[in-house]
Amino acid sequence: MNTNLNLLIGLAMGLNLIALGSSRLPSLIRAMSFQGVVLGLMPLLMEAEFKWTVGLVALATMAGKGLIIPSLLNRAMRAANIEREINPFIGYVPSLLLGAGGTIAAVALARTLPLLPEHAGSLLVPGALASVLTGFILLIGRAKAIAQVCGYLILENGIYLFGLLLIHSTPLLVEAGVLLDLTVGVFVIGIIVDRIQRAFDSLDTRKLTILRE
Amino acid sequence: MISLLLIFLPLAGAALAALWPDNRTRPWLLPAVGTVHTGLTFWLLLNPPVVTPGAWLAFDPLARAVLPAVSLLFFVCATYGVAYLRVRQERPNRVFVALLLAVLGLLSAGHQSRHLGLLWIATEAVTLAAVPLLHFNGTPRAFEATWKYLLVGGTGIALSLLGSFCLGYASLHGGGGGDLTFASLMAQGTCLSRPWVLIAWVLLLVGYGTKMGLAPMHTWKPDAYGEAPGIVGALLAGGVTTVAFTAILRVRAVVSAAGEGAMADRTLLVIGLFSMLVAALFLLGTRDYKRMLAYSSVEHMGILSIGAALGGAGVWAALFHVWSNGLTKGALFLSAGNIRRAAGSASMDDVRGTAVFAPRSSMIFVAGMFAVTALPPFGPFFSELRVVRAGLALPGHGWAVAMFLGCLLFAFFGLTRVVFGIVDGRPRPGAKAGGRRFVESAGVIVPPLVLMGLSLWLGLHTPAVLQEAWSAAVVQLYPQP
Amino acid sequence: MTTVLDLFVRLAWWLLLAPLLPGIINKVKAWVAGRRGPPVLQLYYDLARLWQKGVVLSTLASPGFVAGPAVAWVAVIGAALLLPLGPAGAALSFKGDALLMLYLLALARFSTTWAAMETGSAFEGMGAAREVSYAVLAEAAMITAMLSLSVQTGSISLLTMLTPSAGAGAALLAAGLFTVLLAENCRVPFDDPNTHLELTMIHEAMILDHSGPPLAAILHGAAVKLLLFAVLLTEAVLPMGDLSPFGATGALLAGVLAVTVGVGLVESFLARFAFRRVPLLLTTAVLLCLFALLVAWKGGAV
Amino acid sequence: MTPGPFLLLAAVCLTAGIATGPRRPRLWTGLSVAGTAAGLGAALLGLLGAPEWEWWSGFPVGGEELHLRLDALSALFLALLCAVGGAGAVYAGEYWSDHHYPASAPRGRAWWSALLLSMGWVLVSSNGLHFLIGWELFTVSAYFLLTLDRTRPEVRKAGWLYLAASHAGTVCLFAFFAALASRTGSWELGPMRDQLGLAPLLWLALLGFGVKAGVFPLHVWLPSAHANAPSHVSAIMSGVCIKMGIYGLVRFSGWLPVPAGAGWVVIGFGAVSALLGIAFAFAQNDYKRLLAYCSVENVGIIMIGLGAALLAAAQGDAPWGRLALAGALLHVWNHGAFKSLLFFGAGSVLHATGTREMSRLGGLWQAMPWTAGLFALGAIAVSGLPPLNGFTSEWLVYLGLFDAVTGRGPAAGGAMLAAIVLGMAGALALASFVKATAMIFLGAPRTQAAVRAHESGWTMRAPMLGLAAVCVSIGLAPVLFWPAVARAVGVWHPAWSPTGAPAPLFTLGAVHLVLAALLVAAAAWLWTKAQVNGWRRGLTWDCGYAAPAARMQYSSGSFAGIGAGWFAWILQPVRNLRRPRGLQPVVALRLEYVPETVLERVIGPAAEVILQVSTTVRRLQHGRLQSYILYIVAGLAALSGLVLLGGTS
Repeated sequence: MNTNLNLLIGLAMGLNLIALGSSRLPSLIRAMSFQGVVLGLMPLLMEAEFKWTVGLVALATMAGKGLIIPSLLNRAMRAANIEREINPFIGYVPSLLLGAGGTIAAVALARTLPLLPEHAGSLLVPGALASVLTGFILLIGRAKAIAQVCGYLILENGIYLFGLLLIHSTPLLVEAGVLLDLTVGVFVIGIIVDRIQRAFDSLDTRKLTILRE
Repeated sequence: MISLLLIFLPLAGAALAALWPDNRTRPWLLPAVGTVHTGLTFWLLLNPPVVTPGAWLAFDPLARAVLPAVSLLFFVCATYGVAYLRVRQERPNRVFVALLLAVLGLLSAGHQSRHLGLLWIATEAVTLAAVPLLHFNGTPRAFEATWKYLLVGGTGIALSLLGSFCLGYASLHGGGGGDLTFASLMAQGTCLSRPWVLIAWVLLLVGYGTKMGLAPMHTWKPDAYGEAPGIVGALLAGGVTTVAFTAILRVRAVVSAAGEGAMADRTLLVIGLFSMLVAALFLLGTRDYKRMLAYSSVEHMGILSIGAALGGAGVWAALFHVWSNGLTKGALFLSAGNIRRAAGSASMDDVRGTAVFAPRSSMIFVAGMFAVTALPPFGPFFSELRVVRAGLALPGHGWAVAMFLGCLLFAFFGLTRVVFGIVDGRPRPGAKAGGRRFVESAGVIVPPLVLMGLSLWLGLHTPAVLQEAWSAAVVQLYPQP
Repeated sequence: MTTVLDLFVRLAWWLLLAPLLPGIINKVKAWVAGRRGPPVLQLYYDLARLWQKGVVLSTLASPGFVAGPAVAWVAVIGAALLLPLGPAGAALSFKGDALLMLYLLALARFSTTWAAMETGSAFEGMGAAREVSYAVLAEAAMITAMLSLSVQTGSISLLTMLTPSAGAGAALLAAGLFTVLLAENCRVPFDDPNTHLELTMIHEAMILDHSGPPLAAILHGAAVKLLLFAVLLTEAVLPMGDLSPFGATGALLAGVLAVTVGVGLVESFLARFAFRRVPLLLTTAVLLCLFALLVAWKGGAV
Repeated sequence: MTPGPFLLLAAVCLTAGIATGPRRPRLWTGLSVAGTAAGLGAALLGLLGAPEWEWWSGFPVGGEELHLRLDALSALFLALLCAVGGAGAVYAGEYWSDHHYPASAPRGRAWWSALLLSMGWVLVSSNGLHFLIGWELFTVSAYFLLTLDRTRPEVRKAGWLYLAASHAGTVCLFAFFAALASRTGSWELGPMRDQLGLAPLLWLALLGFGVKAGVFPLHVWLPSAHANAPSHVSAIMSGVCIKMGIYGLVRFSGWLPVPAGAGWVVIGFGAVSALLGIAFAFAQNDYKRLLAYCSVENVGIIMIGLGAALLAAAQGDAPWGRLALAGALLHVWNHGAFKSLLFFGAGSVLHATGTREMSRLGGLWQAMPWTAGLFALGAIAVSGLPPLNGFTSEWLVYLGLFDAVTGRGPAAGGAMLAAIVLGMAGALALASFVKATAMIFLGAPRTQAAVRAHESGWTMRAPMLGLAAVCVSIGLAPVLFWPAVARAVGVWHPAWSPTGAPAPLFTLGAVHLVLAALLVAAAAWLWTKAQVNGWRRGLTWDCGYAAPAARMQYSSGSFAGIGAGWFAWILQPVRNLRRPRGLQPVVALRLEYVPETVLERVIGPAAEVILQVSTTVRRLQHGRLQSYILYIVAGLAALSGLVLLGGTS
């Protein structure tokens, strides 16, 4: 079972790189939502027999990360009819290199950390770290608000991955993680679509620099 | 279960406010709920309940040492809020009132939660609930501030969740049964897996430190405080930050139980001093008196974390400082809000001579400035002096104390520069809020005055019950083996 | 009774003898220049005449213009009375009288400069400014001299300070004190008492507007001050204590005469310095006294 | 009979003064006078041999129980505080009247009472925490008094400088008292000479109190503050407030063990302050700045005395230390008296003419003879001339130093230099005050403002007369005041507890008395003689120049020219010179202004650097969210580094 799980995690890590490399918002959003679905599947794989709590987590995750938020983002994109280019602060190639290097570093680092026997073989920790890193790179390196939201979501996927380590012992904590999606929901609905669009008629955060010092 | 009542009463109040039809009478819900809440907390302060060891939510000594301050601050701000919202008739206040009450409820939850996950959830919820409060003014500046608050704060939240996971995994790895109440984590002690504890500490410190506004994670603060109404600023500075601080205290207790106390104190000391330094440098140059308050708040968060790093006496002083700073800052935020409305701008460049057109608020503002820069006999003087004393009591902390005092000095320079800069002089002609004269009604003057009075009373005659409560909290955080 | 008598005798010595000195100086200068010069008692005649004259007061002058000279006169006489006269000792001697003497001279300076400033004349202002400024260095020199004397004798009372000789540092001290004497009494090379170019004067410039009795008081006070310094110098250098009363008296008289003649000779052979060189000379005086002090201190003779 | 009831009465009166001051000026004056009189009574009880008075109360203030103590040392300063405080209250009634300053006068009365109250509190409180409370309150109330006339920018500037400098000092005191408390385990103060571990703390105290005392080079705030404050405030700041710094030094150098070398440092600071302070004073053109710098000099004299005492105590309690300390403490009184007198005089000149520049005054003695006479008396006293009080105390300090020299101990060298410096400072003081009195009161009026001057009323003259009486009586009868001073010295160092006067003070007093009589007699005699001989008034001769004009008089700048030239290396005068050109020069100008060197040449540049750093750092908050998140990551990295760095616990 660990092998299947690792397969999925590998997939997620690959999606990180795609997200880093994608130069247009729609593709970024697609990568992110696909990663969400993948993450949603994982708990089911980790369980020998079906537990309804776990099922709930899986369902919520898939719904939230895979469907709702991406659709919100797409709607935002359309509402704000912004050009689809991402125009980054950190270029795509550097981002990719950073991401790849980060992934390798994550694997190396994860080896030094003590793990429980049942997690020994799994890629969960390196995967989590890699996604967190990817998320940060996107947050720091992208100008478009929506791109940053995607970055945040990937960061959060990393945390979710890590949470899976605890899903047996403390399911509640992991479920709590779902709350993060709520944050993103607030980002998207509360701020981007209506407000900033109206106030700045743009979603380019480079315009959001009135407040300084 | 009064501790639950403390949480659900405000939430119920929030629901009621959401349904309340009348924009003019709705604000009265704030003081109404505030009164009951404050009454309850002080009743609990006077006769503390017994805490069942495994409880996830309880009015434990730490909550008892801090929550009453938050509740008191909320109450005074609520009374101010009535007058304030009357001035702001033009804006619908349904969301505002409801969420203020919600914030109170969630704050109570955060202060009382004795469970890692629950604590995180409460903090998260407070963060989200505060969002609409920030852009109550509806200006583009306000939205920009909110956006930054959300993204920076959200990152912090995410990191603290990751940290919580790591701590959880440390306990799991140490053979814990997945019970993540702080009590049981502390009970596990050195069984906790050391690498995971270290990682967890760093992540949690950065995460909750972001919420608290420690440099370099403070960047959201000036924007948020600068653009939010004074009442919201007061609650953020005096209430929300304290949840993060108590969270750090609780985690620190676990870490030191795991035998890493020295490391934790070192990091706390360094980040605290760094925050004070950054704040002092910014205060020397800032030209906006509301952002000035934000930097001053960063400075005082630094003081708190330094206090937390200085052992039992230091934590005692820090808890004292939570009270004194929260109340005094409240007075500053409220009077600054008045001045902002009277002058129509928050920048030194276009505000002068507020003593002429807003004499009372200016007086309170100056007094509050002196109080917050440790002028006796106001509260902060005593708490900061105790921090210094605690630092000098520890061997090898002389440099830290010296730096601490130096930062206080430069912060003083900056604050006096800005405050006297706007208070003195001859008012600029025509710098008015929409041409409408701002009246310093009792409703907007008495609350900050009351807060100053409380700060004075806290300093001159610190109530024995509070001292006892703080000592009890110290015992909870530093259990004697 | 005896004390009263003693007091009168002293007063007589100081008041009557003092005006002789300027006369002697002028005689010496005349003799060097090969002139007959004014009679030795000239100053007595001048004083007598001035005392009878009326007074012209500047329209700006306050009563202080007249009070100033009186105060200065009394202060100088008081300082003089503190000084022991050879075997006769001092009229009054107590610990710290040396400092009182110095500060009485300062009081005299204060009141003369004050009186000078009364008239609002630029020349008097100039003179006063120079007087008070150079006094700073002169004061330092005097204090240093007193220090060396008290180190020498382990006392701060003039009577005991001046009884023995200044010991090893005597020569240095003598030179220093003599320079200070010239400066404090406004003699060449610091000042020229009988020039008529006001721009170059200190003391004379200060009294331009005085006349009649006040002027008499000033002149007489100046003479007493000169005598005071001469006596101080003599007693500081000569070992008065070791001599018989007559010897001591003789030595004192001889010393005073020698100093006076010395002043006369200096005035005839030296030209007045440019003002910017005056501080240099005074600093030299300070250093001389300082060396005397070091000699007395490290010499270790008590 | 204990001082307690008097102190209570004083406290009640002054508190009532704070309450009633703004509304009821008359009542306030009464209350202030009554309160200060009561305080003076308490002080006299303490000085005239009442046993040390201590009082504990169960009532906690700031978590510490009240502990008051009045011993001879604090009584000495309390007496000064009450004398000047009362006089100033009376003076202010006319000088800063509601009629002239309707806005600030009421505020001023309340702050005045607050100032007296808090300073008294500092003097009697015997608990570190309470000491600090009083200290800060008195600093702030002095600030608000100083800036009564807030409408004038230069006043605000001076006030801010004062506040900032004081806070810097206070920060040192925070450290000092906190360290004391953490080492002794309690905030209680009292003699603890045996706990040798506390010795290093005295350096902090020296710094903290030195700022308040205005010791060179920590004096930067003092000149502008004293010059720009209302004159009655300048009087109490210069006469009393800076003495609180001295009080702190004396008090804690007496209670704590003294680190080796402290005596040398103190005497060194004293010598530097005495010489440079008066050098700066001599070069000033603003008479209030001149008085302010002169305070630096007098603080220097006091510090010389204290330093000599410390040296003596370090060398087996040599008796000369007692003389020096007695002189220093007596000088505390004397300077308080004559400096307040001088500032009151300056105040009435300012009141009458509206200018602080000596080069715009002159000939005021005709318009305001009282002020002129009293100012002259103060000038003689401050120049340390017999027969007034200034000489008495300086004489004692001299005796201490001379004894140190004749004792040939290790301190002899320092004592020599100190004595010489003292002599030069004295001569410079004389020069400065001849200049000040002459430029203000003598000669011809230089401007219309000086012509239109008028004498001030009795409520302003009476306090000056009172202070003048103090100066005269300390000068003529020092014996009467000796026991008080001797007791204070005994408190400072029990080994020197009161015995007979070690110096012939009685003789000195007698000499002064005779001298004073003779001076008056001689002046009268000469005056009558002149009248008998007959006099006529004429134009100043001025070497025959027919039409002397006021502008031709020697100006303050030219008067100070020679002396200021010697100190140009530190004074750094800024000259603005335009020589007359051509046969008929139209314009010729020579302006000279002496900056506050330490402030403008040292602290100013340093502040510039710090502000540069601040500006650079503030650029980091440039509003770009991406970098904000980068900061978070950086913080994460840094903390991880910190953890791993020393992680091996």
